[in-house]
Formats: sequence, structure tokens, C-alpha cells
Amino acid sequence: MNAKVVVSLKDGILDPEGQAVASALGRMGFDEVKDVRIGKVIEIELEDGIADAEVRVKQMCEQILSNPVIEKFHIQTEQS
Amino acid sequence: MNAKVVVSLKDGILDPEGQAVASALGRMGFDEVKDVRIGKVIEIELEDGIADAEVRVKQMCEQILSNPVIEKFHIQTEQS
Amino acid sequence: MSNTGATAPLYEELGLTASEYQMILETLGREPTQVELAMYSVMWSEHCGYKHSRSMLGRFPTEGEKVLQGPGENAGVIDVGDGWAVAFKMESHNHPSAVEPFQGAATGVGGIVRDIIAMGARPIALLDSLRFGSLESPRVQHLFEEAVAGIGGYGNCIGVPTVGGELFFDPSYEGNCLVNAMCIGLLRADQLTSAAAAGVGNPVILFGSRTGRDGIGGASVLASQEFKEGDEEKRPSVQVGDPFTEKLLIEASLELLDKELLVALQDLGAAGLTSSAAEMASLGGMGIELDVAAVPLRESGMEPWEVMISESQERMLAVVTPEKVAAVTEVCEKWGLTATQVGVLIEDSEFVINDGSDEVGRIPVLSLTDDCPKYQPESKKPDYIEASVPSVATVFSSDSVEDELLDLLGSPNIASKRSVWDQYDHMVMTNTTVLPGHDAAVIRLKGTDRGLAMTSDCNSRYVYLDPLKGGMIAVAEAARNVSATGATPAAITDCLNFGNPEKPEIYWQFKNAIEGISQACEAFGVPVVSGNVSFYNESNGAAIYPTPTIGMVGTLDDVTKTCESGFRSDGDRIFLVGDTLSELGGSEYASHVHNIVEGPIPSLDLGVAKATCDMVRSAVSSGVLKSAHDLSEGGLAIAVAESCVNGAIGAKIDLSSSGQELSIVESLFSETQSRFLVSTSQSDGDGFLKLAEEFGIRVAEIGEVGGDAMQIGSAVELPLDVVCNTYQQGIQKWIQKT
Amino acid sequence: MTVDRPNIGVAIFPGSNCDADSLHGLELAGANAIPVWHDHPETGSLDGMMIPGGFSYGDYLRTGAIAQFSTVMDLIRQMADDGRPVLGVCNGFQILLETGLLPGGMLRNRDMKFICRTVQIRLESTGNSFSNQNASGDTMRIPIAHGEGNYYADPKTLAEMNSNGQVAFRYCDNGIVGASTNPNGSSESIAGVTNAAGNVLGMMPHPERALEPQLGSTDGLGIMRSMVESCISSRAAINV
Ligand SMILES: Nc1ncnc2c1ncn2[C@@H]1O[C@H](COP(=O)(O)OP(=O)(O)O)[C@@H](O)[C@H]1O
Ligand SMILES: [Mg+2]
Repeated sequence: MNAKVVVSLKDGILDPEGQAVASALGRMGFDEVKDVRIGKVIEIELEDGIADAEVRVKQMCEQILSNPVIEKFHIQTEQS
Repeated sequence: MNAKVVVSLKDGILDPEGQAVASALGRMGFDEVKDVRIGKVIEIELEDGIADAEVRVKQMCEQILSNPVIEKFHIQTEQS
Repeated sequence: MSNTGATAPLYEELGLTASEYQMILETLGREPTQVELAMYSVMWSEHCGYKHSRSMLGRFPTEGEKVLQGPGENAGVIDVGDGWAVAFKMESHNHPSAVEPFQGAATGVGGIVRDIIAMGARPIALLDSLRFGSLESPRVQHLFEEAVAGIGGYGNCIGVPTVGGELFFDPSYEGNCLVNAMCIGLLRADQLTSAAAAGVGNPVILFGSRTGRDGIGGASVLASQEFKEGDEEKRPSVQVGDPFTEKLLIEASLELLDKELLVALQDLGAAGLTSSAAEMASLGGMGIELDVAAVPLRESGMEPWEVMISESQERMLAVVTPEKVAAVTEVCEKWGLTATQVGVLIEDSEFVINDGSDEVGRIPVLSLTDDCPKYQPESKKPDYIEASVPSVATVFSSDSVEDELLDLLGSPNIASKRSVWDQYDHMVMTNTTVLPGHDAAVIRLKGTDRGLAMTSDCNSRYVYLDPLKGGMIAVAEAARNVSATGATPAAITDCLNFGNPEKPEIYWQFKNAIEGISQACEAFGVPVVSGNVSFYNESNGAAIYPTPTIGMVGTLDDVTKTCESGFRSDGDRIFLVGDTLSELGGSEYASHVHNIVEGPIPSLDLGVAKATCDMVRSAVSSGVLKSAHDLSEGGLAIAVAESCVNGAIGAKIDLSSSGQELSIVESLFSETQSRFLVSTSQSDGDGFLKLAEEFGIRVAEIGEVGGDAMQIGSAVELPLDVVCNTYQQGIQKWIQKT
Repeated sequence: MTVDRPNIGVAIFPGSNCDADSLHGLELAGANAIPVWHDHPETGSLDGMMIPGGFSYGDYLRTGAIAQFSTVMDLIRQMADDGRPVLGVCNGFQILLETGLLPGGMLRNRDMKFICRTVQIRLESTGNSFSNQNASGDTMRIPIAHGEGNYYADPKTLAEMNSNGQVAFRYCDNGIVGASTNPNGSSESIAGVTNAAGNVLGMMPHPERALEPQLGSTDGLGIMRSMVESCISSRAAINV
């Protein structure tokens, strides 16, 4: 069983990394780039046959993988 | 038009961040976690009506968004 | 914001009282507009307005022949000789760090660095003073590790070495950690910059990052009704730092000043544009007109009040003459920063806010600054102080001092903080000649013979048990740390972290601590040149230990004549400077080993404290000492262990000749003030004794350096590697325990 | 400007923060050190180039990733091709990896923490422009200060580098290289590598922080002085 979690900054929060990349792309001639935001994908490999996998992954997200003050998360689980 | 690029370490390269998160999860009682790998999601907002968007984003990935020595990338584009 | 205040007036939700609102009505002669109300609410907050502290802060001695700038500007400045001056200040970022420790601590560093830039100084060193709950709690470990990573992440990136600080764990900080950061900057004395606005008609330029909705969570109630539920997410109360932009801001600001393009410079901190513009106008005794529509925004649809109080990081405000605007823009562009004229200086002392062609606010400048409401809260001696037993020393008798010593040596408050400063680039700028891990760090001033010593100190347990004496001891300890390196204490900054000042017991702590600090400063002849107050450090109604952190800077005329704390060579003679009394009240030993926090705390004779520092400093600069280390938490035993570890060499101590009648526990762990542990070569020992006699300071020869064990009489005999490992790995061990 | 002092440029990117230290250090080592702003590259008279440490462009995305597109990199590529000495320290090393002037890539430190401390490194190869003052096997005490110094190269590349003598330094303790002396998890404890020609060196330790007794070590002098001498000799060779 695998879970994929995407953690990204909430909307109003400054993303300095995204800004730096956007302006670098602009300097390199990619004028069509309007904005860039950068987040994390966390791929978690779980033991097989975990009953409440989704619940557990959600707990992980809330407890350690993200900080709700500045970040939001999104979970996809997939049977492998 | 938006493009989403996922950049992650090539298979076989040890991922220090993933390992750190995996062991933190283990310490917190999430014993079902076997492995964690962490990559980046880069969300790019593009001007509307760019003809060859996919090609352009691929160029961005090759030129700057990823380093082929250590990383691989994957592109999803979506009409907004 | 919740709906609980459905019946409460808007001003109350913004933190203003009914009488304060009445003051606003009287000042304006009408109801405030939305922007005006927002501006008053942030400027009259405790954080900006110093409502409960201002009256007491006047007690501090702030003058001295070396003081170029005392409190009142962005940072204090002292003359350090050869045409050089040093600006420094300490500031708290406690509440943001409790919510988001990485970003909270990082932006704390960013904020204090901008205060230093605003004085026209290049930041050359940082210190961080950290206090958390008990290290056994996983939550505390998380806060601690993230705060350290945040400080490192910011300081390392901007290329300013973090050379020292403090780290203290105690349950009183469980729900309210303290993150205080201090920055020191260097400037030519004749290039001192002011924030005071001057020149009617001069443009006001905002440069640095764009403005977003950062840090205005608390004022969200002002959002117009059309805003839908969930929109408060768009007004984050936590700011994210961008150290890269800060680095550019440092370079751009210094280049602007170097080219003499600016009339005045000011950073944007708490309360954003509102407070920086108001302060500039107020200091210059004039008025200012801003156009919120001109402010470059990061997000669309921001309302005027949002622009005015946003706390977006990495921004500076400058006053320039009209003909220099183009040159200013050019310098900013070179550094990749936006620079925009957002306003102009006006004659009347009014703060006018326009939104394009509409006037949306007009406030008398002084009503936002000097004329902010001030309170003189009630004060009452807390009961816990009366209840303290007269002496706790008799409680302690032990037949296993060796075990107790190891236990203490590896405890979170005593163990080495190397795992912290290892994460800070403390060597960048290639000036750090005494690295972290000794009493004070020393920075050389390239191109001169001079150096600076710096330290931050506060034993808050002492201040809790006896605020007056605890305040004195904080200054005395800082002076000892600076003197141990051979430097002369020059001036201090402070960060006064307390609970809710509206509680009489807390205000009593505050008043007494200030009195103690002031008396000690007078005795040592060091002025207070800058500082910061952080109140309401409480959780669930319980206050932290009162923590007036002292940041001290000392000067060295010859930076090659310094001393470190580590023993050096076989056969060197070891001396204990100062008398040891039975003073275990409030000690680390009592607290950690016996879980007792009771007074009386050690006594302090300010005259002796100063004379002892003077003597040790004179010994360091005359070159007779091979090591010098001050005694503080953990007493003599811990000082000996640290000198062994830092020198990677053993020592043999014999206390029988010290002539004092103390139990072994008292001899080893008593925290009597005004003591140092020093060593000399065989031949220099007598010279040192003579020097001490001249100064009238009692010194006892207590042993010899050498071997690979730490031995104290018959009570302690520990292999050096055991001592080293216990001390070096203490913090990691506590973290792994859970 | 004396004739026997070579002109060595220090490339400065927005976010570089060891540029002043590098200028100071090169002067101490006997060079005329010349600041070169990233988009106004000085042309002509430079005999060598140093890319200093720091956080160019905030090190956002990947360390060195954005800096590789600065104008000054064209000059640096040209100098590297001409055989002039190019030294990248810390962030400078990371930039050289991103541009492909040196083999391999850089990952976060094994323990995910920034590390600042003085370490020992062992000189592994003398066939380059930075080692004529030292002998193979010499150990040096030099500070490191980085969050991403975990050097990575695949096994094939490592084998090639080893046989070409491109591994310049390894972390060690009293000359002994082992897992316990590797501060950041780098492949084979590598602390610095050169290109095949030996005129481009990237290293994580900061030699410019180890040039004066006051700072605790002078072991960086050998590396910096070697570079200075190589600049003089390569100038002679190129100008022939
Ligand atoms: N948070 C920190 N950041 C950097 N250095 C620290 C920190 N905490 C402690 N240190 C350093 O560790 C050493 C010992 O600190 P401390 O025990 O507070 O010393 P002292 O008792 O002499 O004041 C000092 O060099 C100090 O600067
Ligand atoms: Mg000390």
C-alpha cells in the first residue's frame, strides 16, 4: 500500500522559493510563466493490509507532515 | 493554463529527507511506515493560450527545474 | 475571529478598551475610519505602544561617554574606537515561534537584523537566547529543533555568524517558549543613520519585498462583510521569512547609505507601514502622507487597512530628497529589489492615508506614538516569595556526589550546546576568534587591533525567586562572561520577557527586575542602550519565569590578548577566584538533582562583583592566564568539568586548602557569585596571586592541570572521556530518551 | 598591482556571502583579488576565478541551480576551457556541479542539519592546480559550513574519477577515512573533486577560513597559494 501526500503552502502565504524560481524562469526567457508555487510530495510506503490506512495517513499529515498554520495537505492512497 | 511538475530523486539515490521523516514517523508510533521518499511539486501558472505549453514546460524541467544527475521529473498539464 | 463577540464593539475585538476608544474619539473629534481604527489598534497594542512598561523603562541608566545612540532609535550605538561604532539590540519573537517555530524564529532573526541595518550598520554577529519547557516532551523537542533550524536557516543564509546565545529548559516555558535574538552591527561612527524624517516634500520610498496579507490575522474582524467564511485563511497570522531577500536588503541599504542617497532609514517590523511611517514622522517632528494604492502588492484586492498594518517581512522605508529618487531606484534594481515612492513628508504633524485620490485616514502623528495610552499597573509581592524557606542547604547531603555530578553534567541546562551552534554558521566573515562554547564569543574588527566580546545571560529561576537580585545577577553574569575573555563590558541591551503585567504580582516582578538590572548597570558603569519588552508570556493563566535577558557587548583594545575556558597544559596551576559560600538556593543542583526550586538565591555584592571582573580582565590582558572561565549554573564542579572538556585535558583538584567549612555538596555545587576558575603556567602563578592581592580579591590555589581524569579530592574521580561524552552528548541523550 | 600577483576574480551572485572572506583570503595568499558581479563579468585580465560560498539566489530549488544561468558563468566556462584555475568553495562547488563543469550532484546532509565545524580532510591527489604546496596524504584542518554537502556520484562516475585522480579531498580523522569521519554522508567521504584536466576544483570545506592563526588553523594556505602559483604559470602558458 502506498500513500502520496502533497503538502503545499496555504494560499495567502509567501512562497519565496516559488518566487525565486518564477523570476529565474523569466530571466531565462520563459515569459509565459505567470506564477510558480512549490510544495512537497511525500510518498509513503506502508505495510500491506493496514486496515485504516487513510485515517493513519491523515494523522501523520496533521501531526508531523504539515503545519496547519501555514500549510495544507492532500492525500491520495493507492493499492499497489 | 497550469502545469504541475513533480521532481524526485532517482531511484537508488538515498533520500536523506525521506529517511528523516520515516524515522520520525516510526518514533511517533506509526510503525506501519516502511519507507518514505520526498519530492517537489512545482505548480506553474502559464499565460493562457500558449500553443506549445507542454514542450515549453519540458524545456523548463530539463534546463533548470531538475538536475538529471540526481533527479527525474514528471509533468501534468491541465487546462484551467 | 470567532463570532463570540457578536455584541462586543469592534474596537474591543481589536484589543482596545472603551476608554482608549474614547481617547481616539476625542483626538479625532469624530468616529475613526476603518483604516484609522486598524492603525490605532496596532499602534496602541502592548507590543508597539509599551503601554505598561514605558514608565518603568526610564529607570535604566542610559548615558555614558561611549554612547552615540541610546534607547529610542532602532538600536543602541556605542563608540568602540578608531572611528568605529557598534549598533546592537535584542528582540523577542516568542509568540510566533510557539505557533510555527521554524518561521517564527527565522523571522525573529530577520526583524532584529533590519533594526541594525536601519542604523547604517553592517550586521556582523547574532546571538539567540532560547527557553523551552521540559526537554522530555516530544512537543518541546519539536519546538526546540525547529526553532534552532529556523535561526540557522535565516542567519546562515544572510551570512551573519551566530556566535552565541543561551538554551534553558524549564516547565514554566512549556506553553510559552522564548525566542530572543540579538544582532550586533558595525559602522563608521560618523555614518550613524537615523530614522528621523526630515525635509518637507521629500519622497518616502518603500523597498524590498512586496506587501501581502501577512501577520494581520488578529485584525481580521475589520474585513468587510462580503468576505466569505474561510477567508481568514487568506490573512495568515504567521509570516514566512525570505532570508535571500533580506541579504539583498542588507547590501542594498548599505550601498544606499554609502552613496549618501538617504535622509533617513527605518525598517518595517510590527505594525508594518503604520508604525515605521509614524515613527519616522514622530522622530522628525513632522507629518507624512502615504498612498496605499502605490504600495506594490503580492496579492490582489487588499484593502487599505490591510496594506497599512501588514507585517510582510523584508521591507524598509526611506526618506530621500527628490533629486536622488532615480539613483535610489537604480541601486535597488541592481539588487533585484522593488523600490517605490509611496508617500511624501508634510509640514503638519499629521499622518494622512490616501487610496489613490481618496483620503481614507488622517491622524495626528503623536497620538499614534508618544501620546499612546500609558498605564501604571498595580504591583504586589507574590505569595510564593514570602513562602520560600530561609535556607535549603541543609536538605542536601549526599554519598554519591560523583553520580550527582554526572547527572548534572549531562542535564539539558548544563550539557554542551554544541549540537545547537553546530547548526549555525558561526565562522562566516572570518572574524570569530573565540568560538561558541566559552564564556563569551569574540569577534575581531578587521583592519584594527580591536575586538568585541558578546554574551547573553539570564538565570530566570533566580529572577523568579528574587527579581531584584536576580536582575542584578543577570548583569553581573554577563559582565563575568565578557571579562573572562579579557574584554571590558561596554553596554547592554535587554529583552524583558514577563507574564501579564496587569497582574500585580507580575508587575512587581517586572519593577524589581528593572531596579536590579539598573543598580548592577550603575555599579559596572554600563549603560542600557536598547531593549525590548515582551509581556503576556503565559499559558493557561500561568506565567513563565520572569526572564529579563541581558545582551552585553564588551570591547578589547588588543584582540590577540584573549582567554578561553579550556585548560591547556600538564602542570599548569589552577586557581579559584572568589569565596565560596553555602549558597544552593535556586541552584541548578537543587532544581535538577532534588527537584527543589526555593530561595534564598546567592547573595551579590556589586562592588566585589566588579572588582573581581576587573582583576580577571587585567590578568588576561597582562598574559598571565592560560585559561579563564566564570562560575555559574552548577558551580565549581561544572566549571572544572567544562575547562577539562574544552581543553581536552584532565585536572586534579584539592579543596582541603580552601579554608572554608563547607560540605562537599556545597563546595562543588554552590552557586556563589563573583567567582572564576583560572589556570596559569607554573611560573606565572605567583604573579597572578600578587595581582589578585593588589585588587583585594581572594584567590585559592586548588589544583593542577594534567592527566586523563577529572579528580576532585577523594569524592570525584572520573575518566576524561566519560566527562566529555556525558557533557557533549547530554542534549541528544535527553531527546533520544523519549 | 605588482606583476607577480595574479589577478583572481571572485564571482559574486545575489546571495553569495563568503565573497568578502574570499577576497580577503586571496589577498593573503598573494593574489590581486577582484570582485566580479554576476552580470557584469570583467573580461580579459583574470588569471583565475574563485566562486565563493553562500546561498546564491537563496539556494532555492536546488543549491546552485539558479546561479548557473548568470552571465558570469559564461566567463567561468571559458576560463575553465582555457585551463585557468577555477576554485568553487561550498556554494561555489554546488554551482560548478549544476553547470556540469564538475561531475556529480549534491544532496542534503545525511542528518538533514546544517553543520558548521572544523573537520580534517586528506589530500588525495596532487595532479591538479591546487596542490603544488602539499603532498599527497597531507591532512588539513579546515572548517565546513553547509546544509547540502552530501556529494553524490554514481558508481561508474566514481570509478572514473578515482582512476583519473579527480578526487581531491576526503574527510578523515588523523589521516584515516571512514564512515565515522564522514560529516554529511557524501559518496566515499569525498570533500572535493576536480575536473579531468585538474584546473577546476570544487570543495565543501572553506580554505579561506583557515589562513590565519587567530582563526585557529592555517591549513588552507597550501590550497590557496597553490592556486595563486598555478594562475601565474597558466598565464605564462596561455600567453606564449
Ligand atoms: N542557543 C544558543 N546558540 C548559540 N550558542 C549557544 C546557545 N546556547 C548556548 N550557547 C553557547 O554555549 C556556551 C555556554 O553557554 P552558557 O552555559 O549559557 O554559558 P554561560 O553559563 O557562561 O553563560 C556559550 O558559548 C554560549 O554562547
Ligand atoms: Mg560563563
